[in-house]
Amino acid sequence: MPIVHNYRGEVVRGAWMAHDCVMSLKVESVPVLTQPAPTPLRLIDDAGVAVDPSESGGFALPAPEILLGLYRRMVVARRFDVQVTALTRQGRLATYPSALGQEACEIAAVASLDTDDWLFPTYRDSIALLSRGVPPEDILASFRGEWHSGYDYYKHRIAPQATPLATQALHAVGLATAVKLKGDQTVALTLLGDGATSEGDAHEAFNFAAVWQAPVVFLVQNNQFAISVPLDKQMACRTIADKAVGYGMPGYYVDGNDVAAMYAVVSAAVDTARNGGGPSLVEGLTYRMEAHTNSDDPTRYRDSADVDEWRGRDPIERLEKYLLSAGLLTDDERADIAREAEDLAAATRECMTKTAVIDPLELFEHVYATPRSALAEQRDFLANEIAEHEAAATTTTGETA
Amino acid sequence: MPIVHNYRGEVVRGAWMAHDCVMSLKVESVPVLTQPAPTPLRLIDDAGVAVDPSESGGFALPAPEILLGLYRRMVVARRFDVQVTALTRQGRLATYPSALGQEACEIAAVASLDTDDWLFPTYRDSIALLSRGVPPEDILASFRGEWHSGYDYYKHRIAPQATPLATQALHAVGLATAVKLKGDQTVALTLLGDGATSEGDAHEAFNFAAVWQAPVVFLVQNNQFAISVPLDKQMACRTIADKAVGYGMPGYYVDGNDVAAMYAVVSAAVDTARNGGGPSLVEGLTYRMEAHTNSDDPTRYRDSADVDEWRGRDPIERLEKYLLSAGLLTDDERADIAREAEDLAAATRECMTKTAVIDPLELFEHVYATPRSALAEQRDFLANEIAEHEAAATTTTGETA
Amino acid sequence: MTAQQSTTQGSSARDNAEAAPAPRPAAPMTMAAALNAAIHDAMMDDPSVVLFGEDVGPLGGVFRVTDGLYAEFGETRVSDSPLAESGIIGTAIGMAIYGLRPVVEMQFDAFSYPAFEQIVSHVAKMRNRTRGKIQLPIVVRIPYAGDIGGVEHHSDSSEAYWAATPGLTVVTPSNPADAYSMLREAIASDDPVIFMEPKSRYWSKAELALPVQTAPMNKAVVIREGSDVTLIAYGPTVKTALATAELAVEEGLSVEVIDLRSLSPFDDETVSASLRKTSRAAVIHEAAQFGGYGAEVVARLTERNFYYLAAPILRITGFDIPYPSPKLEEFFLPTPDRILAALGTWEWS
Amino acid sequence: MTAQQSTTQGSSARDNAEAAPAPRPAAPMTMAAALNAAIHDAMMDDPSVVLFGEDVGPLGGVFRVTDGLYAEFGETRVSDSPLAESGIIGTAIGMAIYGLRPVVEMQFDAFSYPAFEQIVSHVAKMRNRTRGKIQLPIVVRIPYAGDIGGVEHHSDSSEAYWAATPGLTVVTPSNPADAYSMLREAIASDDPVIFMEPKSRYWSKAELALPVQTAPMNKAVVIREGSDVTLIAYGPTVKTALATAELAVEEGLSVEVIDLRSLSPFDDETVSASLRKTSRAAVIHEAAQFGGYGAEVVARLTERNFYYLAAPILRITGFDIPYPSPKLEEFFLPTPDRILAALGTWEWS
Ligand SMILES: Cc1ncc(C[n+]2csc(CCOP(=O)(O)OP(=O)(O)O)c2C)c(N)n1
Ligand SMILES: Cc1ncc(C[n+]2csc(CCOP(=O)(O)OP(=O)(O)O)c2C)c(N)n1
Ligand SMILES: [Mg+2]
Ligand SMILES: [Mg+2]
Repeated sequence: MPIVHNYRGEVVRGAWMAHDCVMSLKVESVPVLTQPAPTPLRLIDDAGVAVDPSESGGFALPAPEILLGLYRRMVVARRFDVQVTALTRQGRLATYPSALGQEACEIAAVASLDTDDWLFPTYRDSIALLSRGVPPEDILASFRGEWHSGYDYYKHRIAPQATPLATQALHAVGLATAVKLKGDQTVALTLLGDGATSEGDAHEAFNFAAVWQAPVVFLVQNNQFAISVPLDKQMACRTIADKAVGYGMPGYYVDGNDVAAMYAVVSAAVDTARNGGGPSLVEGLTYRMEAHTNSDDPTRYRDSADVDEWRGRDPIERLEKYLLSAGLLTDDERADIAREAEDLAAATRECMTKTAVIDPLELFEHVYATPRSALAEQRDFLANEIAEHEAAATTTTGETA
Repeated sequence: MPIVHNYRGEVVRGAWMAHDCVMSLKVESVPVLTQPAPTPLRLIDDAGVAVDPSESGGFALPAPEILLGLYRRMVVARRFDVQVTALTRQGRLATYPSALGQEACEIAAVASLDTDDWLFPTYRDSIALLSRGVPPEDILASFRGEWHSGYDYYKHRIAPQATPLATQALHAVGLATAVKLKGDQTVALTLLGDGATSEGDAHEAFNFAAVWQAPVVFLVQNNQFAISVPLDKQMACRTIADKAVGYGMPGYYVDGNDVAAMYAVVSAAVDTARNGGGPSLVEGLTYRMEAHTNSDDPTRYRDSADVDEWRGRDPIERLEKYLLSAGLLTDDERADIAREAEDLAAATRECMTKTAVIDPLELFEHVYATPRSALAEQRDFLANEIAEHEAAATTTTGETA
Repeated sequence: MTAQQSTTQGSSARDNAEAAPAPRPAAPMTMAAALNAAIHDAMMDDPSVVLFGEDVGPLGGVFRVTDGLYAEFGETRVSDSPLAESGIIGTAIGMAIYGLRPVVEMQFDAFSYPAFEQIVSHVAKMRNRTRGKIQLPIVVRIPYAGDIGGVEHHSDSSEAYWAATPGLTVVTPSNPADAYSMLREAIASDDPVIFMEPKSRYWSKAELALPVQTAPMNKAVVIREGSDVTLIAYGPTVKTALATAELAVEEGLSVEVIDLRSLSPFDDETVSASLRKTSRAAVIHEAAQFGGYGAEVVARLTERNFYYLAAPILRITGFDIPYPSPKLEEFFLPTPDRILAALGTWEWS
Repeated sequence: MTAQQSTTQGSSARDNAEAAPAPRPAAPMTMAAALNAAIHDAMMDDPSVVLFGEDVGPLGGVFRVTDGLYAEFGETRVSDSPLAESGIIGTAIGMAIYGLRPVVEMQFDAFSYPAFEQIVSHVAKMRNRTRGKIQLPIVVRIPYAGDIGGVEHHSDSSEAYWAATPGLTVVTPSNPADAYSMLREAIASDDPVIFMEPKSRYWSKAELALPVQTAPMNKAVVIREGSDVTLIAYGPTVKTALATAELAVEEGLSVEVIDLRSLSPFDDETVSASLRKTSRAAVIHEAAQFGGYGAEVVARLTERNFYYLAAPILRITGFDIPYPSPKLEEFFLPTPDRILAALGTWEWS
């Protein structure tokens, strides 16, 4: 375990990957990692076998009930994701970016947060919303094209799913800074993609967070693609966790398909933030199993062989193997989880049968808090137009009747 | 000297500060550094004494004639800088950002480049232009408010001095990439300030350069202030060189007031780039001795004590001490250098007596390569207006006569 | 903070803003000082108001508009941010979501461009995106326009970009009293406000007894009555318009001058009323003409008052070129002479 | 590269562009395919043309406009960049300084906003800044506008921002033939060109024998003759305008339709001539009306043709709100019905 001196002469014990360049790290709440970089931290291996503690960088395997909870949430989340993808293929949604294969990252993120904490997700992270309690119909409102976003942000403490890449990371840092100014205990966690880390906003977010020591966690889901662009065309450093060095915050390189490791590290990072230890960057190395969105064609840019290889590292199967071999998952339990998943899928299909009718005049309602006469005129104009069309329609039907 | 394995299993020997996180580094042309971070690399100490080779991170002290040349260029450059600052205080220029105290960085940068290489400077780097052969009147054109920029870019291979922070770093990367695509041997060097590294453009420039392995050198002059904002409000990592880690390029942390070290490191980085070794980030730790610009008041945000302390680390005095003690600087030589400096100062004052008359109609000439009738109309309008005013003026004089 | 508090973000601040401090004795005050007082008083009244940006702390801003606030309110409420405009706006958004009311500064308006995405895609759209559930009471202070002998990038006029963006409120004062009153109102507003400060007027003085309250910030004001022609100006060109009106007297021309104050929304009522009275109008701004804000002024006024117009509405503006260097800006800026000459091109039957 | 070569950057490319390949047999072709062919042919003719951006390589772009170019020209001339728009424009500037002619893509126009500073402060101003010594022959391709059922940020119309920026040339084709011809001309131009591609027209087809050369890209074209009213459209709304003209026939209204093609510069000659003939005009665009491009069209046409106008020039545009979600965009977009209704509001004496 590397020991280095920072320029104040203090001994600093480093975090995963970012070792000897980290000075803002509060070690109390962050277990010390000992594995040689850059093998990602893993607590349960591909075969579903628990990693020897000496290899687990000081992170303990989460308790059985936690693992069971993570398993349940992943299974349910995947069922939802698969269901929505199917509905999208049927043309029932405008678009849906699937998180298939990334359940460990998404669920670990949500499971690490308290109810008062805030989540800043992207278009990719619908299952994180689901797992934090957002009803399917509210999640799907935007993908169905009903409105740009459709859930209760303050109730769930979840910001709107961001589309402009990396922009939400700055919002998370701002919120976390406000928390600090007010002396609250809340933590903000933001999800980013590997590609998004190339945007200037990611850099500014990392840097503001470190300078302001904001209680924020940056969880980068490295699914190895930005639409069609592979990681090696995105960056030249070894891992995304390396980037933490340049901000003076701890960087963690974690097996993103091992929900046990993801949960252990993200919770530690959340604790660090909550306890005044400042921001952390966690990289979950995973893989995007589906197309970028339904309108994408991955065969143009990647081998199905790679996809198959990663299917073998499935985060759910891996944990399932472990739970079974450890005798922690009973058949009743599995049946119960399966039932919950199917009920959710049914509910999701069900909600798609109801088309939320949105009054087009609402288009003018929320642009400003302060009413504007010009907008009122335009609303009245549209109201008139609609009325006339309806009138025309009825007369025509009248005629044809 | 640290040895690490990158994730391809290759052994990678690292560079200053950025040790074990660097994988794209071509070591052949970069001496290996052994000093413990984060003492900046130094070849001649504050007292003007050469550092013991075992302490010099493998960098050799430049040859006497090179040191003498660097000394001459620094003295001459400072004389120019001081002269222009004086002229600005007299209100003869719109503004002038002085580089007083930063001569080692500025001159080392220019001295490390071949004539075919490109320099991408900022408003701060007028003495770098001077040292690369740009005539005083051409440098001052912009600060006198005659035109936005006033020299021959392709002759000197110097881009316009950039004002929007960090934007020029991307231009340098683009030019360097074009060089690579064409198979040329040119290198691009860009100057940045410590504050500019916080901008998203700096991040994008570092990352594009590393991914594209562009022949570019980023020289950050860490003068410890962004106008009034000190470094500790700008970043939380130990040094700016740390930032190189997150891009997979070598980062060098150098005493920016030791021109010998700056020259040794920057030349090595330029060689690396020229030999296909990709980009490097060099931090020169220095201090801004003057106000940010003439319109700034540093007493509002920093102690004169700090300024005095740094005056004691003056880059010119330091090298002078060394040269004298080493018997490399004769009285004749000094007199000759002083004469050159005074001649330049005189020439600079002289050029200020000539006011370049710029035809206001030129305002319409360069906006587009393709002529526009609307702009022609506007030019004619202004021409008319000017003619009428002159006519009016002459009649008035006529009357009063 | 609880959802309860969150959803009621701002309203409390508005109440506070109304509970203004006791009047102080009148004193001559520059626009810069009036802006400083407005921020100061808002921070006194409302603990959720925070201030940050580049050099706004100990230095007090490059124009000294935030002078003394760091000393008075301390690091937690007034801070120098890292040097990144997108970061400044992006973090302000997060703070606003949590219930703060950030007042941020873009040092010069050409330096607001790195923040363009955060402003246009989030500040402007967040409220609409969330069906009113999240509002962003952010004030973005932008020193703009030229006539200060500034080098390149220091004299841009970016108002056309912001005014063209639905979701933004864009206002600009032309005098110290409005500077104070409008900035107080902007900070108290639950809508994000782009607050454009005319650099060349920072040192203009007026006798003020604070807290002064002028017309609502979304209203245009007729600042000089006239009968022959309406000059429509805002920010730095209001002074030019008034000077023109003076000059016009000699030529027997009665000029009405309107200070728009609010660029978005546009006060159709006030301006159309004046236009219907005079039947002639010209709009004056520093920014280039093509696609500039004046185009909207001409277009909407012509649409609404076509049959009242005796002549086309003129635009007297900067040329369609980048803002010139200091020694040439005099040729670029609209002058009273140029404006009078333009009015002379009308057929005056 | 020598200063000699550098200072003559571009001209060689222009010559090359003129030496166009031999005509190919006519074939039905989508606008996307025509754009693809234009880039392909330009790269064939001029080795200094390079293409990069997000997903433009092996994927061929999210709209497949660059399909096959990576395979044909290889990594050195066609490459996927890291995901950063400011980086894309900023590096294109450096490449252009060295004599290349970069063609870059902003994946959707809301995603050009991170590059706003590089475009407005450098791409637009470099030539003027350097008194013509450095020119930037860069083409920035921007898929814009809506009507494709896109989620938020995927249907913006950003033309007003670019058109308001001196130094930029802004053009937009409405059909496959123009798409090919104008993109070839844009790539050959020594000025930076913002090339706006109407997404909703990508799949519109036409019979083309390449290389096709249409009117110069800075010219507007009367695409349908009429005598009663002039409809001014561009990009996605040209189709709408033509449909309106058809519908109008039944109402005995003879509608002339102009496809602007060039937003900056604006072709005053062609448009004013039409307006003086019909004495009535309306401009149609998707973008919000307030501060939109239509304002400039109305303002300059009114200034130049006031005494020829029988009625105010109308703007039929999107509302002053952010672009709506897919299920509501139909209410936002100008339709032939809405346009006809607007024309009906005129007094037709
Ligand atoms: C600023 C910006 N530029 C471009 C896009 C278009 N875009 C949407 S997703 C995407 C790829 C993002 O990749 P990554 O960050 O790895 O996230 P992932 O989709 O893999 O989850 C791109 C380029 C965007 N949404 N925002
Ligand atoms: C994008 C942008 N934002 C703000 C400014 C205003 N500004 C000019 S210099 C400066 C400080 C720059 O500090 P640093 O990068 O350390 O360079 P130095 O002046 O110390 O050489 C600032 C904020 C600018 N020029 N560009
Ligand atoms: Mg990805
Ligand atoms: Mg500095």
